[in-house]
Amino acid sequence: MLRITEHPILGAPEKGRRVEFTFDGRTMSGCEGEPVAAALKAEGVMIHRYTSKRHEPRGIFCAIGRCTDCVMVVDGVPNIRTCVTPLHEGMDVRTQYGVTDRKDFGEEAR
Amino acid sequence: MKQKSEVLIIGGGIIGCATAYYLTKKGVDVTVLEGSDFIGNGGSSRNGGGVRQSGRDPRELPMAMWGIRNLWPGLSEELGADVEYVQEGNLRLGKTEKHKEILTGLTDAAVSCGLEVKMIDEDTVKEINPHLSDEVTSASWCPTDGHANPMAATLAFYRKARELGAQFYTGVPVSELRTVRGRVREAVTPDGIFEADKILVAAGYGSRAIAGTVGIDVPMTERKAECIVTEAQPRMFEQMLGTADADFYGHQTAHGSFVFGGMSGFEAFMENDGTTTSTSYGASCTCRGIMKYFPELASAKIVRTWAGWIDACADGVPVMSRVEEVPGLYLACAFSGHGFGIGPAAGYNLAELIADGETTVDLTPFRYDRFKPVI
Amino acid sequence: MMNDRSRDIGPFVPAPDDDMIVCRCEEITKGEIRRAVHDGMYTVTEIRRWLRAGMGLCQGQTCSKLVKGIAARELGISPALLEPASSRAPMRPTEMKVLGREEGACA
Amino acid sequence: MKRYDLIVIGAGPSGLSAAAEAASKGLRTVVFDENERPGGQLFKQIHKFFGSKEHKAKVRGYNIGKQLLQEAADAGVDVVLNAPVEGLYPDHEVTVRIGDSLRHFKGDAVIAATGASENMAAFKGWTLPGVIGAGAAQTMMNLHGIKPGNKVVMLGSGNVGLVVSYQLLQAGVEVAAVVDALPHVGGYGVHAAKLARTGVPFYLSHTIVEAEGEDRVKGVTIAEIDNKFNFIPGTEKHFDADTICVAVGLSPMSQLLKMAECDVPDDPSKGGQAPRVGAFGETSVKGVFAAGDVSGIEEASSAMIEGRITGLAAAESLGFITKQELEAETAGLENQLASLRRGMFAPGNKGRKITETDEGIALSESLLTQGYVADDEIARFPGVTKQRGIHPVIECTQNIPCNPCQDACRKGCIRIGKDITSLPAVDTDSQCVGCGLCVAACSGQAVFLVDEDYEEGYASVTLPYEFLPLPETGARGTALDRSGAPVCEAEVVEIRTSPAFDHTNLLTMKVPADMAMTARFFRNQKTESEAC
Repeated sequence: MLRITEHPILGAPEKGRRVEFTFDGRTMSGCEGEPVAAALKAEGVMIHRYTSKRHEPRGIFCAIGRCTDCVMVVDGVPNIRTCVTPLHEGMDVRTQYGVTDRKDFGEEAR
Repeated sequence: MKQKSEVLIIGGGIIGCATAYYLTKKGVDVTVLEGSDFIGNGGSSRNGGGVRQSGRDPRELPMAMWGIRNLWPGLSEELGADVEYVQEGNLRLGKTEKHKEILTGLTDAAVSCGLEVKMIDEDTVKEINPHLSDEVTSASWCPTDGHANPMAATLAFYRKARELGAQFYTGVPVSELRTVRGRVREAVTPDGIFEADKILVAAGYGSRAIAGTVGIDVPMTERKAECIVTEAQPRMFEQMLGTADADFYGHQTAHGSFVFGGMSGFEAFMENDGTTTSTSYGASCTCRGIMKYFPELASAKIVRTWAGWIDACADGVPVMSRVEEVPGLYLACAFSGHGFGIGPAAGYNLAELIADGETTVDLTPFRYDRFKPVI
Repeated sequence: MMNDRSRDIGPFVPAPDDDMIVCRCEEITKGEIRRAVHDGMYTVTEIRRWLRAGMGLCQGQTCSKLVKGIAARELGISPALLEPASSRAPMRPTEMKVLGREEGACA
Repeated sequence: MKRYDLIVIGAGPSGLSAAAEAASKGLRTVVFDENERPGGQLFKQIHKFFGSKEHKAKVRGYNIGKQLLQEAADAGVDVVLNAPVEGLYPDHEVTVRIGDSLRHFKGDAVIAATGASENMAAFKGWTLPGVIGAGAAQTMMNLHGIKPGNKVVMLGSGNVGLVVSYQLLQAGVEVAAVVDALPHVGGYGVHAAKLARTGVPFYLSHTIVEAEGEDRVKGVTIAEIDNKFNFIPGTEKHFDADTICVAVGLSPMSQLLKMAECDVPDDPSKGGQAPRVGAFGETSVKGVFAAGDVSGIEEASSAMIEGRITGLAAAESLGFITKQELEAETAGLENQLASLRRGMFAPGNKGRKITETDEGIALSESLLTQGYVADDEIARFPGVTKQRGIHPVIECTQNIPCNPCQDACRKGCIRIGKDITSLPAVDTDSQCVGCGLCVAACSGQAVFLVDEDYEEGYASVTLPYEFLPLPETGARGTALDRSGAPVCEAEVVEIRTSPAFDHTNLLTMKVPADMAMTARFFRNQKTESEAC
């Protein structure tokens, strides 16, 4: 369990209401308004994308929207920086392969 | 530093690097001086990557056609580096009747020069590029056009020329040319004088001041041009694009990103402030232009913008010429914003001109002394 | 000194960590960067243009110091002598629709 | 195009300070920040700050952020959040993303207070999910309430690495090791010591060989390095871990200033490319100023003062105050800044190896290489005295700019003197009443109360305790020494909490008398990882 319920300095984190979203089609839940990446982390999801060239996994790295390692396909749009994108009810979050959500890395589309 | 060579090239852009490559390949001893700290730092690394024949001035067309037939297809292999050349055609798009007229005019002129290019209707345009918006009603289509990666191509010429023994010095601006006994012989720099039997000035707009030191003037001016690049996107299309309205041009790169250029209308009124920083509004103008043609790119993110300075010639075509009145001097400048696509061909023919005196493509239309008052 | 592009920097010697990614966005390895230096790319700007190192989504925010360090070591000079690549707008990746929706624009 | 007298880019400590100061002089001022919350890094900083009262010492970072924001609001500053500045152009024009559009603003003056970005270290496997920046760990746990992992190896022993390691412990994350390629701990010794005594081991002259795992971090191998940074074969050590945090320094985030054609040379003493600035923060481009980390990596305390100076300078440049007023008002600030820039961690001492304190006392070698002061070294420092009855023991052994302990003691037991970087000395003539205010006030958690005469055969040790769950009075457990090694049984005899302590609880444990100068941490019997 990675969610902090009570912190010695900060107390209980202030969080939005619980909402459902999907990750690669699986229903998950998180707190409204928290970064999508935080919700995924709390659900144990580490891999956000596979890279274009080497097809290697990547996850959260900077958590502040700079490095863009955590990009995913969100509601059909690729390259969404999940660490700075607030979670909403019903979001469709998908692992990004290269620049698409297709495990063939969009090769067929070439 | 090697201060003496057979040929001295001033300018390390694609023209200078390509000429250096083809000269060294012929066994000529070449030195290249680049004023900035970087190879290919001017228009060579700032353009939209078009390798086009269509839309060109008829005087320039033979050179463009020759280069696309003879050099571009084998260039990656020849230089041992992927220059990302793609020959999937060029669409020049129109949205209005007026645009259609402009496109038809350009097409007719090119056809009369023997280029395979034609006007196509709305449906055919959509067949070639289904992502275009319904606003597009006509286009010219040249299937043998394409695009390449300007930075990779310029640096590949540099790398290969360097490998073959050409000497390159960056950060060495030439302030003056000097003649010795009636022939151009010396180039003055902060690092001393470089000597050569023949000197090619290929320094973009900077060529004007340099040639001016031996009394030669090329009527050209500087115009700012801006580009934008997106993050990598899923593959959409392979063609090179332009428009009748000149509101944008560009293509999707091998990397997946889109490189687009565009205009805001203020380009002719900017003074060169010595920077290549884009304006605060240029990218926005280009984005608006693109989205009218490609609504689905609205969510594509721009990661970078930049600007460059075009050496715009009085009559819109380059100068590639021997300067008879200053023996030993050669000029290659004023490429007017469309030098990249003909860069390899220009380099090839300039090398011939300098080394052999004869060229494969007729360079007469590009003579330095062609400019005459119109009134 | 950096300006002489034929300056002898010795041969390219393969290293065990050449396969290590340095530019995370564009997946450029240490070996590719070292190789590029030996190919005459003596500046960070040229390495960037040649390999795309630092040209990805983060625009070099993560790797620029690393690339500089590797290139400097290969060239046998202090990293401080290597000019870093230029900085360009926009500072953060920005959608076309946002850039295009501009206050005071004609359209 | 909307025009302001002053545009400040970045709502961190320097930006907010600059804006508040300028607005108080009458400048119409706006602050743009790309983040959802103002305060820059302050809002992730849950530790108490060093310094003196004027520098908001012993106030936790996020509270300083709130105070600054209030001050800016009171002065009439517009603070616009979620507003990344995308470009800084000629004529002081900035483009800002606000909502889903791009907006243009002009300022008669512009202050860039854009802060810093994290440096990275590349090693085999560093792209695996689970390798993160230390800032990312801080963001996740302190802003979003999510632990970055369950077991972390920290690379980097500078203040960021040390502070974030401690925060990880506070969030309930296990820290398996702190690793640094340098031969000495880079950050404040007190930050290292508070980690070490909880049992976190330090590996100096070590670095990461490999992040292990197929598709996420499963473990880490480190090894010792020689002085040429080559691994020494046979020195490899393995740790199971799901997270590797990288804290290898910061670089000024000067991209906007570079774009604006300011002169931005590479200056290793400033942490990277920092703008060349004049005495009051003006860059080489007229009307464009820089303050805080972007003009050279320092502490938030310095950034706040720099911000104020720059805000005043902007006011002067636009005729809101006179040159004389500027000089008069900045003189005091310059003095404060100078006092913060003294001591062994002063910018001028960067990279220098210091072997003794200003007082001429040999530094603890053990602190620099192991993270804690060895038992046989501690007695030589002036805060450590032997007295009858209860008294403070101040294990503050380096010259750092900080003095709240002196202010905290109403009985005059603690003396630092005029020079804020002097080591605190305990006055054996004064009468300690055991109030514990000094324990709670010490930002470095280096003050303990020791009573060797607590009970027959037993001593009491009072220590600062910022973990959950808070043990109850009567709880039995193990006392750990400065290195984190268990040394004896201990019983909690008192827990004191108070709003005045600001979440630093005082835990008093009873230990055998001979452990009075050894036992420095308490571990509950039943819980291995306390905060779950």
